Amino acid sequence: MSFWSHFSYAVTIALLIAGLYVVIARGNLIKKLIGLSIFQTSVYLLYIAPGKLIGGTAPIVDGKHAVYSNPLPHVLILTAIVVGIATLALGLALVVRIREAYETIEEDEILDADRAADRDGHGA
Amino acid sequence: MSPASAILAALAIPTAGAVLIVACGRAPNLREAVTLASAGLLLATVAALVGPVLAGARPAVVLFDLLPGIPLAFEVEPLGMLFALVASGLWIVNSLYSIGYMRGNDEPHQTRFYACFALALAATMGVAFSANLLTLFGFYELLTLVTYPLVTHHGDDAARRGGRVYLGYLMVTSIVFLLPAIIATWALTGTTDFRPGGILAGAPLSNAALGGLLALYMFGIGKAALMPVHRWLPAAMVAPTPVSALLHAVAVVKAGVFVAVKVVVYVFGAEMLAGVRAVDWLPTVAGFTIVAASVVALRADNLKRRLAYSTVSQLSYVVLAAALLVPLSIVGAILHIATHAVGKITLFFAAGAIYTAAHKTEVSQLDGIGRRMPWTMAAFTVGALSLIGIPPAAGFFSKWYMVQGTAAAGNWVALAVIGVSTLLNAAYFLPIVYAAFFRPERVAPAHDHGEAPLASVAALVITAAATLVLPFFGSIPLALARAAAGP
Amino acid sequence: MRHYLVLRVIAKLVIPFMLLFALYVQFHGDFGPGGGFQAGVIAAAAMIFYAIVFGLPTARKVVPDRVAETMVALGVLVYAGVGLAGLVLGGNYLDYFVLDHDPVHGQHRGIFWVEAGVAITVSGVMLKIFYMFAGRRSSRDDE
Amino acid sequence: MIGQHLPALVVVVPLVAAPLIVLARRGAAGWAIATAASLASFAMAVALLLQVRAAGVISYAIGSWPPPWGIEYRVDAVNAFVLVLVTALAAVVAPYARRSIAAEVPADQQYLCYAMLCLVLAGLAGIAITGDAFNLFVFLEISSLATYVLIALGRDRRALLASYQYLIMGTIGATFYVIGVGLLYLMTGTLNLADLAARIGEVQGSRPVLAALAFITVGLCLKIALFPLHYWLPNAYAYAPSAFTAFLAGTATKVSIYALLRFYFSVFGEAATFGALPMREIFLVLSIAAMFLASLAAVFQDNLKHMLAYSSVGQIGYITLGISLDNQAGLTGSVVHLFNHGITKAALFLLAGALVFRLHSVRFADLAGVGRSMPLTAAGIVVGGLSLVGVPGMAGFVTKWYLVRGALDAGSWAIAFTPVVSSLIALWYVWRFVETAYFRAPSAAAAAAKEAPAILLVPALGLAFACIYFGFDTSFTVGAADAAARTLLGGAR
Repeated sequence: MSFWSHFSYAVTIALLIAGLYVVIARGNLIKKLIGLSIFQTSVYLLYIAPGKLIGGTAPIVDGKHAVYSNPLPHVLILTAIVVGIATLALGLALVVRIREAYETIEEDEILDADRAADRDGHGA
Repeated sequence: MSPASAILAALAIPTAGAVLIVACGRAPNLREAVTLASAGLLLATVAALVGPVLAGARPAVVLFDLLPGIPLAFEVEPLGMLFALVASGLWIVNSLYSIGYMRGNDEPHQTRFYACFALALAATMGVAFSANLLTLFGFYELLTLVTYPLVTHHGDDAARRGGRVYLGYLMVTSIVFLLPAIIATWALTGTTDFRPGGILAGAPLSNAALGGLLALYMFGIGKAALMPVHRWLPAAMVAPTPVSALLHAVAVVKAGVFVAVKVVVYVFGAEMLAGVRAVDWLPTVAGFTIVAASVVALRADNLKRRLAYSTVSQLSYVVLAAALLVPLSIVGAILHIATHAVGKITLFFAAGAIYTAAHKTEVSQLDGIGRRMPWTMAAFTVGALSLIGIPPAAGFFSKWYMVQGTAAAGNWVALAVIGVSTLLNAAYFLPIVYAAFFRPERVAPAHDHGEAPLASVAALVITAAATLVLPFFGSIPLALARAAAGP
Repeated sequence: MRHYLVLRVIAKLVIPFMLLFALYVQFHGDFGPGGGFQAGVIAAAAMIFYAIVFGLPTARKVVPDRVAETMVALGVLVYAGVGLAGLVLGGNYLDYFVLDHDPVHGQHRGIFWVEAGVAITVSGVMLKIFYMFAGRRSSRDDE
Repeated sequence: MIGQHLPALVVVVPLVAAPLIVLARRGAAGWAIATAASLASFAMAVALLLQVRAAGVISYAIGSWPPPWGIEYRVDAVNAFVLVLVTALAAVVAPYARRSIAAEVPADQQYLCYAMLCLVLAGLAGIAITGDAFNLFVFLEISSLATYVLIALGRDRRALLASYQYLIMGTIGATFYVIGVGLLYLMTGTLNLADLAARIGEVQGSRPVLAALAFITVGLCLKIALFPLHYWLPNAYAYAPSAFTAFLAGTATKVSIYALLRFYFSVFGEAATFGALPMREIFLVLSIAAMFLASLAAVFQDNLKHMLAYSSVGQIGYITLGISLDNQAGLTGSVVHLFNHGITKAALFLLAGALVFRLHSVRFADLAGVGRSMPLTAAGIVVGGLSLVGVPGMAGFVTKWYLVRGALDAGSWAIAFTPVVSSLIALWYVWRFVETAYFRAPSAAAAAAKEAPAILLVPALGLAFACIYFGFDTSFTVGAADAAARTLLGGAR
């Protein structure tokens, strides 16, 4: 159980924490989305890394190879990546519209604007 | 009509009446005719059940399962029979009175008033005939909800505040104490049916737990107005007088003490509780409520408020008598439900008639009013005598059984409480009678007035007469009460 | 960028090959890395490249918004249609084995159509996303 | 022949309806397709429930790949019930949506609204029916992404931020879930839930499995909006188009709770879940916090939809309380509350949508006196509110009955009092509406308003009536919940 045998997990956790930290600590909506993407990336790594065998190859039976990587994690993560892209695209689209509506993408300024609107009685 | 279908009819008649009342909302005369007709029909239906029940039958209807194993079921036993009889009988008189009162005062939303009133009676019938705790609880809550629009009839801020207290007290107590008590009973015994002798007899309960469960029940039944959960009753005085009569005499508080007696007799079982010291707190609390409420009534100048605290006090007579746990006192408790109902409705009718005719609400304004409204004040006197317990008024007889019960139970404190409170009753009622008849009018009224509208006066004369006559025809109530109290 | 002649000429040269490459990736999916996702993205990239060089309005004339949106829906329908075809032919939902006379051919056929559906949807989605972001009136201060 | 394919079709029909609506590009056609699809899936869900009752567990192999290799759809007593709830609410909301969405969403985006509604339905039905942990994640994201879009279609600009916040929180939740599933996959090499349950015994108690339990719990609890993780919910519910809020409030959190129940009781197993980590205590504390703090927050909202949303957070506490009790009566209460709260809240939000339709606002200030101008709507809200309170004869009462019984069976009077005391807070906020609607002088808007049109009222009042009906006839709800609780506690799949 050397450090290097679990190296990929260390990276996974580092990415996970870094991403989550950015999501929580940053008020800028775009930066939050970047953090979210990093966070999701850690999951890709979590799934993919154990599926790789040293010396293994793509799982196409050709008689020359005996050791194959597990293809299932790749399939799963392909799906997860698509989901991630969709989320990111939707998030960015929302940010664009938020900017059009509020002229800012800083969360605290948006909340201030809402509160001000509440005080003036223009809220929903 | 078979007894079983009579039970269902007793529920259906007031409900259908409410629907018809709404349908006839635009024709007031027709609407009132519907009210009176359903009241008459209801009394006839309920009366039809008396014979079989006295003969020892227990007509029952099981409809369908509300929860697995707990059906929506009705069963008529003597206690519920008596309660249903009182409520349905007083509904007729109350309707008559309402017609005079509501028209005389030009009240708004009369259709809503009559419809909710009819629904309240349906709920009362449900409470009276429930065969298990779940059915009972459902109708008990329904009664609270349908009387809420009645209590808040005027729709102004005072009504809203009164309604809040009313709903708050009744819902808080029933949801927080009564419901867990019922579920605990179910969890302990596997049943929620009412059975003579009680269902908790064999349950694995320590004495302390038994006392606790009894406390949950007694304070959970907020409608019984045991102190300190009595505050809703004075608060509900914002309602029009016929509603106060409904609350105090016909349905609501009567449902409270009815449920209290029913729980003691049919859930715990008097014999089972008799030897348990952990339930001794109940007579004490009830006795305290009797005296304390009487003292408050003595100090109240507002007539309806005085009557309200008088009710709080009288209700605890019932609880006290039931808590003595001997058959004689339980007979007294059950009879008192009926006698107090008749007497108190007379008093409220009188208070309402005074308000309708003279627009007076305070006791101190009543000097000499007996000369302008002789019928009303005569009826008031009869009602007061009944509540004090002076023969031949009906109240005397229930008190008589209670006093005998205290002796049988050997509870001299309870006897003293009844004695003191009788004096207090006299102290807060008789000055009104005296002032009304023997003092001259201190200030001339703003307008010259005589009696209230005929319908109102007729109603209060009927109830006053009933108060006097009841003892002579008391065999049916007495037989029912004896049958309920057991040997 | 309309005025950069070099770019325009190169773009016109490269775009057909990009589309061709997309088709190659699409059909090579049976034997090596490739398939609908990648092909769809490459095809959409070709179109986006076109839009960048020749301008959004021109690109919208070539592939109107409506077409992109239709592609999104159509691809999903093709995919779901393969599933339903399996169902109609007596198998379970998404059953490839019953699509042809023997299971191996059936699987080929099923995967082919599924990948086609994926490619159509993915390129449609990519294009639509690009149109929606590029098509918004850009805001005032950071032009 | 169709009968055996129902497990797939109940998901596929709404899934296919979505692209068809996009192709149609017209609001009216979209509405027709969405309504037809949701009615069809409702019919299929009912048929599935009947099949499960008659023949036991149904297993359906997607693509004929036998489980555990392929994706398996598996219907048992628990999820057949959840499926009926989801599709039933869709079938009620879809007819309602036409006028409501026409009033709240710009004409050129209405077809999108219906397409997304179908996708949400497909996603939620998929979560309920799938027997594969990763497939569950995919459906979770399908429904979530469509939900984000729908929330953003709300009229107010705050809908955008609400959608964004939900997107962030929802994605974190889903990712946590998928991390947990990944850890389980690493330890057992399978994703099929039944297979996982069989294989997890060998590695039970190892740290990755415990970590997986923690990740899945937190991830799903974000989706459930269990008390401290509920931040996204009130605004999302308040600013989404009304019809959709009703659907979302009735189903989305419920389906996530189903997923949590599935993992706790079927995959990890009751003993491991509550034995290895102090889950019982955690859920107990959080549930009680939700029941009291969130309900109290509901009292102080100045907007009906916000009030109902906070009430939802509080009501979720009831459901998780039943989970923490971990006995037959408690779990029955939980599962029955999934259904009862689902229909109650959907009815309330539909009626709130009717208010929006006429008054263009649900602020209490604008609702003053609305009981007179819109009597049916206001009466429906009172009925739904009483069901929230748990008045006997209402659906909500059944829940309370079983939760209190569950607490007593667990031997705790203190816990037994929590649901009843918390329902008093519900009474408090419901009565705020009553007093506003019936006792205050009508606002300008309320005085001018007419009763909502029948197409809005019929589905909404139908659900309000269902709140009463299921308070009396509990054989369906309690019967199904009881069977579900038995299945869960039995650990059998």
